[in-house]
Amino acid sequence: MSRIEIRNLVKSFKEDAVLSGIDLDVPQGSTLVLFGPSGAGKTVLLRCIAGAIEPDSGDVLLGGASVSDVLPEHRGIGMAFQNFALFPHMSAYDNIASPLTARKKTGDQIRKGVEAVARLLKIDHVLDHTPKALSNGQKQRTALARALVSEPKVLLLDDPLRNVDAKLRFEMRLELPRLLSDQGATVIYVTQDYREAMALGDRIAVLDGGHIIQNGTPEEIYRKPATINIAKLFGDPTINLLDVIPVSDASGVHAMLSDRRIQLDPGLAGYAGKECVLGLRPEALSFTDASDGVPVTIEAETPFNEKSVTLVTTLRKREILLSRPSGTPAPESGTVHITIDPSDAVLFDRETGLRIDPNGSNQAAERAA
Amino acid sequence: MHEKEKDLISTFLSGGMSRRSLIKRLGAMGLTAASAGTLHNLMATQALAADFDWKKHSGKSIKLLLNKHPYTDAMIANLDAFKELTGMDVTYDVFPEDVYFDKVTAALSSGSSEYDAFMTGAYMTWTYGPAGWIVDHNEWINDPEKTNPNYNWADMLEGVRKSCAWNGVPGGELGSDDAKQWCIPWGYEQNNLTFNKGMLDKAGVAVPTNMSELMEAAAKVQADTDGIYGIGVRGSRSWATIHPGFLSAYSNFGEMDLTNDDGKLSAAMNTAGSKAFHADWVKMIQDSGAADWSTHTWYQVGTDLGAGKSAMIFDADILGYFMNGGDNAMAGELAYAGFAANPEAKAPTPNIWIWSLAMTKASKDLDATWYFMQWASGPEHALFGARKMDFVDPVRNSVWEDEMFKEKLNNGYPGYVDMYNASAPGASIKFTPQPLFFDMTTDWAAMLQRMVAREVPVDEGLDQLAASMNKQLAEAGLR
Amino acid sequence: MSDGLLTLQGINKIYNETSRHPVQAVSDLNLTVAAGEIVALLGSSGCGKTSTLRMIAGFEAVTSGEVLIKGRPVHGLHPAKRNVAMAFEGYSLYPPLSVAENIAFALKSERLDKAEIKAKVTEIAHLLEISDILERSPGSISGGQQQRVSLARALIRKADLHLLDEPMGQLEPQLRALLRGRIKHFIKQRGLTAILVTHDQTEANALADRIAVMEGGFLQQYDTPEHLKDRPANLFTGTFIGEPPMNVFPVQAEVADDLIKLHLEEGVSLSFPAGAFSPRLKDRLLLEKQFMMGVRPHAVKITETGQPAEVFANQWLGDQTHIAAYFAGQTIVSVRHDRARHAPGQNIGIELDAGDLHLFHSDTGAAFSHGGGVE
Amino acid sequence: MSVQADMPVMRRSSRLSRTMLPYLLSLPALLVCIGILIPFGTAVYYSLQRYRMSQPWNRGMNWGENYLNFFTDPDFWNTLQVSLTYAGLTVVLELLLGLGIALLLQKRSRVNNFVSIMLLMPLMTAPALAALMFKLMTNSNFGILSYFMQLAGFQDFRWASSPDTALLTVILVDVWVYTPFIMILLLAGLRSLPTQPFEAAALDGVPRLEQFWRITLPMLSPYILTAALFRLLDSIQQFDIIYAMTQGGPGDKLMVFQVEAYLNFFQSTNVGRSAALLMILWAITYVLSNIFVKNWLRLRERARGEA
Amino acid sequence: MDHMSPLERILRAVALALVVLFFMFPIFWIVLMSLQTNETILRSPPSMAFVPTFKNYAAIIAGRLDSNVASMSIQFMGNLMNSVILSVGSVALALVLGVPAAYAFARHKFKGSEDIAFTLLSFRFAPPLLVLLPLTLYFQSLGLANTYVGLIWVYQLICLPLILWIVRGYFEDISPDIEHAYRIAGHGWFATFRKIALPLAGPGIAAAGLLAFIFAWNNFVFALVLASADKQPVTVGALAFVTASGIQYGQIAAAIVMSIAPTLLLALWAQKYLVEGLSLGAVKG
Repeated sequence: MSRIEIRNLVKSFKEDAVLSGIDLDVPQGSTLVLFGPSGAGKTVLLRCIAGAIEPDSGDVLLGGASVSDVLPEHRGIGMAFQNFALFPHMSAYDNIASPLTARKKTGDQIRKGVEAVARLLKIDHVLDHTPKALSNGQKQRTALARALVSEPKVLLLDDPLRNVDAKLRFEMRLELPRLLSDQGATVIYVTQDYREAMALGDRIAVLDGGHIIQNGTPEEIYRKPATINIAKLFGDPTINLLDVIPVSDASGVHAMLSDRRIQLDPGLAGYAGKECVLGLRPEALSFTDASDGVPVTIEAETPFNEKSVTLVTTLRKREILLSRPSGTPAPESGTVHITIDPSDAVLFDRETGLRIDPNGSNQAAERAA
Repeated sequence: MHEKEKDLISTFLSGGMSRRSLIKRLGAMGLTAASAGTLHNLMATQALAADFDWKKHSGKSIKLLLNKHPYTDAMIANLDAFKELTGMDVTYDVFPEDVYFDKVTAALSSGSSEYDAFMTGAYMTWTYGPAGWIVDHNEWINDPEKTNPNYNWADMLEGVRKSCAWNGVPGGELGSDDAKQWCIPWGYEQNNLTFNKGMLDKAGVAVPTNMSELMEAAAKVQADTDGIYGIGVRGSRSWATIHPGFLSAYSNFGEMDLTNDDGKLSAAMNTAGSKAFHADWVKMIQDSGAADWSTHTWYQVGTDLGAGKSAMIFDADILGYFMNGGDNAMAGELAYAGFAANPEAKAPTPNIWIWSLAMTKASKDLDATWYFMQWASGPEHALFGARKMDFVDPVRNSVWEDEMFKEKLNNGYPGYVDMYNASAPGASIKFTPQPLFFDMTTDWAAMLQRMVAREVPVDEGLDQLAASMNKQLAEAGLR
Repeated sequence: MSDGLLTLQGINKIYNETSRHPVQAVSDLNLTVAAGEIVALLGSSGCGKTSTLRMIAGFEAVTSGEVLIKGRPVHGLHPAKRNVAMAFEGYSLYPPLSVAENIAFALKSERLDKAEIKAKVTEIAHLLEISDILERSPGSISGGQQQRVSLARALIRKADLHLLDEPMGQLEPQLRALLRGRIKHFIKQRGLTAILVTHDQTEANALADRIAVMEGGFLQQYDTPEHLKDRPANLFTGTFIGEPPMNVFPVQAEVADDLIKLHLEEGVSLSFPAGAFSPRLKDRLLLEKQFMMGVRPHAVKITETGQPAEVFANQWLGDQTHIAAYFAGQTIVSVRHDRARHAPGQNIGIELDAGDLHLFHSDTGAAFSHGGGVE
Repeated sequence: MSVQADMPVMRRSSRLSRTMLPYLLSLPALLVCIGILIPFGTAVYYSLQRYRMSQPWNRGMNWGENYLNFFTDPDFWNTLQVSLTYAGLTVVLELLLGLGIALLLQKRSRVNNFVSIMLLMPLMTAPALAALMFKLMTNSNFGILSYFMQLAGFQDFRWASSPDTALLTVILVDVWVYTPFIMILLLAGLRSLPTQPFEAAALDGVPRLEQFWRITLPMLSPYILTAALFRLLDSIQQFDIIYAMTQGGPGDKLMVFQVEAYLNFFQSTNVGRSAALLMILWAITYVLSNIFVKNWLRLRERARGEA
Repeated sequence: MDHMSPLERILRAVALALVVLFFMFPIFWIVLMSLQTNETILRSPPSMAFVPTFKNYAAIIAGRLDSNVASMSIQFMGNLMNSVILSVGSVALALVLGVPAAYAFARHKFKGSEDIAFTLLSFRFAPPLLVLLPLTLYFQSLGLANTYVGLIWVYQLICLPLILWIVRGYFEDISPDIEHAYRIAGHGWFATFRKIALPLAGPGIAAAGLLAFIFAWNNFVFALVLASADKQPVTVGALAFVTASGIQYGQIAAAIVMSIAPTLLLALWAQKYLVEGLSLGAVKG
């Protein structure tokens, strides 16, 4: 009923193709996070869905019906803009009330609706302020309240937490899923923060260069990134990427690191001898006392609040980052050994940057071809 | 109109009351002398109305395009009389002279029927007539059905009347038998000397009687009096600079603007005589003219004289008249002299400016308009204007013979009538009528400016001017 | 440290002093920066950190107090005379000049020859990964690139003090991590002194030797990153530093001989053996009665046996899991480094160690205990 | 809650009506302006005719003859030269003066704001009336400026009456009226420049002159060009001031395009020549404004550092 | 912080004083003249010592010019009224026509919009006489000659391009997202235009209107060519004081003062908008 489908959507501005054939399907009541670097076209896609921009071709279906002939005001969408897009000459109250006035609600209904959503978002005390008098966090919540107040079945949230300070952002990140599921809305949520994407998305669609390069659950994105780029976009510190050439022999498939074998999935045998990139998440590496680990030298340690990041170098002076929870023991310096969990290792084709799927089907290779 | 006032005036007309006491009594009723005059005239006009159906166009309305001028004021002051007489309504637009003729051109060229009649100079009709914007008034003058018996066309000064008639042939003689009467004379001006008696006396200068005396006198009086200049003449970059003093003096030497060789016109301002005259004229301005001569129009010329900033002017006599009255600093100090620039000349031959009235061809009701025309240029209104208002230099003989008018002039403006009489016989338009009149005179004025500014020597300038003129005449098919 | 390179003495800054609504941006700020030190001014927007920086640079006059650079008061001294370099947060580049010219323009006053300038520009451009855009115009490059050019322009100068205003706010996360290390190395290697203004505690942690935490115009704490984390001076610093933020609960203490009970709201109490707290703290608790208890999310343990809580969010971020639960009438957040499977609605137990508790005055917010000891 | 009631029936609108909207909105303005194109067309037609109203019998198409005649017509070249000189001088003078004043007033202070408001006053004076004012002030009898000149030792300074100083005088009026326009424009430009680059330059000890030439001026250049164009196009078409002061004299010293065309129309009633003159003027302004628009975009990019 | 040297401070003050003197003096002098009689004006050398008189203003307001010989009626107050009618009328019309068009140009980059916008602006730069002279003929046949309507239409030559250009810039400055937000909230385009775009562009519209008003008020040539006496504005009306009975300098001065006073007051009152309009209108593209 309020499922969002996007069919082969294309949009260019002058010569530049911003969206080149987007297909998306967001089931009713679920949240899709649209993730990508700035300029990837996320915002344009949202505007196409909302009707603020007309796509060059392709179709948007809401609840199964095409809306290409429906004006924005008739699409029944709630949208929160990244830059808030509050009406500067109206109070927060009037801002939030605007979808209700458009729906010709009575004064009483409007008041109740606005106050309810304002309470929920903890802005009931600033309803008579104009946007200018609101803090960024309040503006953001006002914009969100405006999107939510008419209880739309389709919600488009464009990086709504971007301009909010860290503490509030964290709190909102915790609260939002509950709010959205209470509304039962189908949500497309745009963000550039991978943590937000993973925390909030039922699925994440990674948009880059006008294409959706991966659409999967947070787990799939994180553990099986379709490309090197996606792997780099998720995770902090960034995934370690090491040039390797896998070897396949009787003992299985492996890659060499600091003269030690890193066991790889046997399904990767086909890539033996080819130039690949090995991706190792910093948190998937750990120090070990066992001397069969990979020998490395500790270069520097940076303590963060919840974790410590250690920079080590291999025998060939390749830099690797390790991350471990704060307070867990670790050697101070010198040459130490680390272990690698093979199940956390991902292998990419160096030439195409695509992930190599060990389970045969090898979509990556096919797509590259 | 109130009965009481009518009664008073009837009493006056019948000789039962002196003029002074009439005005006094009317004043007590809240009327000014001018409006009292209007009443008087109205009664007089009514007395004459018997022979003609003045009410024929009653209820109609006409509109006039007028220049801001004392003649206009005089007419407007008397307009109620016309309305009363005819039952017609008259509305009007008055424009300042700076833009007046441009407005006329704009209105006429656009074929506007808004204005039924307008004020014009005779020169302008040389454009308007051939362009087909105005009518030949003979058609009405000569129609007894349309013109009241007292109109007395013959009463018009002949030179003036003829100057308003042209056959439309470039170079054709003004007032010829085949001429069309393009406009009806209304009031005119001769160009003569007006001078500041006190200043001339103080400098021991006699009233100049010819060009060289004028130059000398101007220089002398300028040198002897602080903060003044000797002679005021116009100098703006306009046709209006050429036609007053300048052309009057020029033609007194027998010089011409153009020569007419069997319908082919040629420039004549580069003859030896013309060059000599120009040299004198330029020198006079350089030596004794206004510092800002090249922006001087007739009102600066007049104002300076009135304010005691100049000793003499060689311009319209009526300008001297106005400056001698009112709250002008020099009111009462000015005197007049007819002026013949050429020592050989027997008498002054001033070029004249004729404020005339003309009917617009596009007018929707020319017959009705003619009612206004004959009234406005008729003897009664002329007399009213002359006696009561500042309608000096009237165009009718009968007015000049009016004792009351002459008395008024002689009392307030001694010497004016003499000056007038001296120059009137030779007064006429000295220009050759032709369609390039404004091109020629404007270029002429611009060339004078350059010569006065010593940008170009006189001979060379005149040769250039003549050559340019001839070229333009040729381009316009007149040469 | 009176021999510091930069000393701020009792600095106050009031904007619109004469108007009806004066705004006090900085209040009684005392701060010393030693030569060769990197100090971060950390705080949220409007905390006064940028005002402070601008007063040091000479763009703003101090309302009262004294700024000393190398022991010399600089009041009334033109910015150019202070020998200070600055990287600006926003669009501080000279739009008409190319990137290379922008960087070299800063050297105008140093009168270097062309080759020397070129070498310096090349070096700094390489360091900040902007070698490829040296001939471009400022408007045609991204915000992140502009910021690096601004940074290059500041770092290339030989100055007593380098002021860096949010120098990396616009950079992509990966680049930010890379450059942090390089910049720190560059500064340290040349023995430069730098003041960094930032709202990002990760950046402050990574770069600074000491961090001055500011809020509401007041200096909240000026300390090393470790101390800020382990020994926050007050509730503000405690909750401001640390990601996710510290969990805070109002608490009443009940001190017995062998047992100390901390009563939270909604009937939740935590019991600790008396030995877990120092005797002095125990005495203190007898006095304090009502106070605030803070515990960092990393120290919140989820067990079967702890105090009851109900999970309402479980967010997995790849390398860690944030679990939020209703606990004692509040939200408590626990960070796990594995992928925890506690589903929303699930009941869990919360356990806290005495050694992880930070105790604050409920009125002043000042900390009086960290990990069972007394400040 | 029923599913149907939940989802509003989406009203459909035709694509056509949406794409037509901008045209509909701009249509009334366009119609009014198209009305203006008709007389423009008439002017083109007249310019191709031998047409003098006082000689209606001579009227007829002469195609480009009016234009061809200009080549051998010293009056035309004079007009062109006077117009360009006038426009060039006023624009340069007003730009320099306006920029200087704007720099003086750049800092926001009570005095500066007050002065900049005061300077609006000449701009609020109609040029025709300003000309009249200066005519009074330069009157040789009582004009205060003439008096000042006398005090300064120029006994006989004739202002607009002398060919030597006429141009200077009308330029003075133009400068008086329009410098504030440029000043305000450049002041707004200066004040809208970002402050940080200048702070950076101050901090880095960049000399002020160097700052001005290499940063301020380039950043201001779109404003300068705009101001210059507006003034150039207006001043090449100057009419009010010159007509009110000297009607193009003395001699042909100030015979600029529009005055010449006006006199040609109203005094000589030479409609063909008048229209051709105006067409040439129009062509000049059109070319100038086109050059401007192209360069303006380029300059703006450079000033913003986008090129 | 201010770091100017005392010498620089003094030089700047002197320069500023000269600037003020140059630009203020003519207005000051005209005001003085307007308070004098011809007699004191014509004194030489000029002097500032005189007994101020309001005679000139009285004469103008009363519409009677009592001079030397005769008294004549003048329509200066009528001219003033005409100026008001023409300026207000044309600005109002230009706003009604121009604001929606400006909105269309700002919001919809439709085919040919740039060309149309430029063409409209270029009217601002076309020689006015080029259009005016032929217009005299058309106005006659259209019955627009000597009507306020006709003049107001021609005044669009100055007002409309200005308003289009400035207001368009303002609309472009409003983030389209704000309008999108309102539409997505469920409001139609017209409601959005009325409730969002118009109020937000308000200052720009005010600035443009003000500027257009001033240009309209100061216009000289349109009415001069096209209108008859009873429709002339003050700029032409001020010429009427030159009479055969002498030039009434004091009255000319008073007329000038009275004709520039309304725009001056308006400008001073709304200078904030005006300055904004001047700068934005010209610089925005």
